[in-house]
Amino acid sequence: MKDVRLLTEMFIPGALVGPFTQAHPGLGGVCTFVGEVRGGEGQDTGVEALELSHYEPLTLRSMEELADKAIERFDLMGLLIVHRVGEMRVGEPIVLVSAAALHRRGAIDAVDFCMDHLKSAAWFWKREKREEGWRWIEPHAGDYADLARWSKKNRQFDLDQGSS
Amino acid sequence: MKDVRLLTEMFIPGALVGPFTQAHPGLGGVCTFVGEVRGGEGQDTGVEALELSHYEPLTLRSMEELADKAIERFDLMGLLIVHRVGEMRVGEPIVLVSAAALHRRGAIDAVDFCMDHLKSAAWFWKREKREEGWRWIEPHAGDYADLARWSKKNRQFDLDQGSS
Amino acid sequence: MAVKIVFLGPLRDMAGAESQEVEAPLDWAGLLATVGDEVAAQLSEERVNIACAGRVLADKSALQAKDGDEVALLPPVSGG
Amino acid sequence: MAVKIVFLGPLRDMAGAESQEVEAPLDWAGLLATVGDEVAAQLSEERVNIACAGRVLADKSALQAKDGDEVALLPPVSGG
Repeated sequence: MKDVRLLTEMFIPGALVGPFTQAHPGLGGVCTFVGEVRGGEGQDTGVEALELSHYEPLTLRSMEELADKAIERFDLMGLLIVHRVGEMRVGEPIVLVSAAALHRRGAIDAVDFCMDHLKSAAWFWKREKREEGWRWIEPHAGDYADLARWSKKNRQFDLDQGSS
Repeated sequence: MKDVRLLTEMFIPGALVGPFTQAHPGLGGVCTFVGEVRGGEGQDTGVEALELSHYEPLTLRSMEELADKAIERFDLMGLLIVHRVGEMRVGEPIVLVSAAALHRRGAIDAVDFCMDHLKSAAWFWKREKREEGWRWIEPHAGDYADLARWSKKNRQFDLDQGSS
Repeated sequence: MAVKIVFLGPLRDMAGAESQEVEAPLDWAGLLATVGDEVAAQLSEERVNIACAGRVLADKSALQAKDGDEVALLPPVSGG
Repeated sequence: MAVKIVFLGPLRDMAGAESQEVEAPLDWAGLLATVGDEVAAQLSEERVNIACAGRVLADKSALQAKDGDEVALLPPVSGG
């Protein structure tokens, strides 16, 4: 089961992962990653809020294509990808990837693969609000290196270039 | 926060992961793997039940040591390891590993590391009940290969050998 | 109708607008001449992509937007 | 008190018992002589470990169990 969602409102990871797991009887394992807005209590990052913008004609379609690739490559029983857009506060979930498979390696690797692609090869732009105002965030060099692990050709981007 | 548990009764992963996540404000990401007893509906594996036995004087201590290693190696904010023992039915969770970190790579790698070690280097013995009776399961060659990824020396086992 | 140029991410701040409507047709030279020097300089960088009518162009300089097309200027992404 | 030998996993079926009490002290040769041929053959394999008093032995043949010690025979594991 492929389930890909772009959400404009806050979501509760457990409320999505529970039903996703239940929907795949017979599975061997489920791996889930939840990314949250870093900062706040105990973390002096100074981030007050985060805004994710996207380009609607491309975003959901590219996430669907990413999900299809991951399902095939890692032999998954199911894959859930949820991504927030809009303004978020510290501690709110931004992204959730959950993969169900017969074997743990496929589930774990699929989550790793999807996260690397969502980080630096999906159509999202992130900016942070600090005391001094909003600031755009670019992917780190480490994110590109993470992405390159999945590509034989080591291309910086692995986006679907469409038919053009 | 390190939280390592051996449970003799069925557990609900979401009921553990929710509070674990809440306990680490400021985190960047949480990665969770849940392994379940494979088989049943839609899977013609013929497995009716699974029994995990362990050796109490070693098991919990080796899990604690594994958790300590993972927390240090992957710079974690928190790690939750839960393992069932006793008899389980198809679809019940056997193992849960949840890692909280500032960055996704640490969280995902820590889960991968802990699962590989729990699979083939922790003091558990697994047997399956099929129509023809109980049968002991040994780790697959693939499990040893997975484990070897984490060791420079490529030793088959990475157990703490104690002071002897 | 015309061609709508959409500025994404940091290019939006640079352009001072979310979008801009121009006369069709619009090609690469026309785009560079339209968007202002600062955005044009960004567009020349390899890591900035262009989509036309919902498709990312493999070769930006081959842009040929016609009446009703949306041209999106896509700077380096940062999701997750 | 004596030495308690505990059979884990498949060795339990092989031994036909969960545990066995023997006179202290117990060394490697004594252990092999006590547990029966089938289990003894398993113990000689490298991937079968022995713990004494809660410690896994780096060298099984160095076993020196004294009064009150528990000796656990640990076949290859399969968790998760």
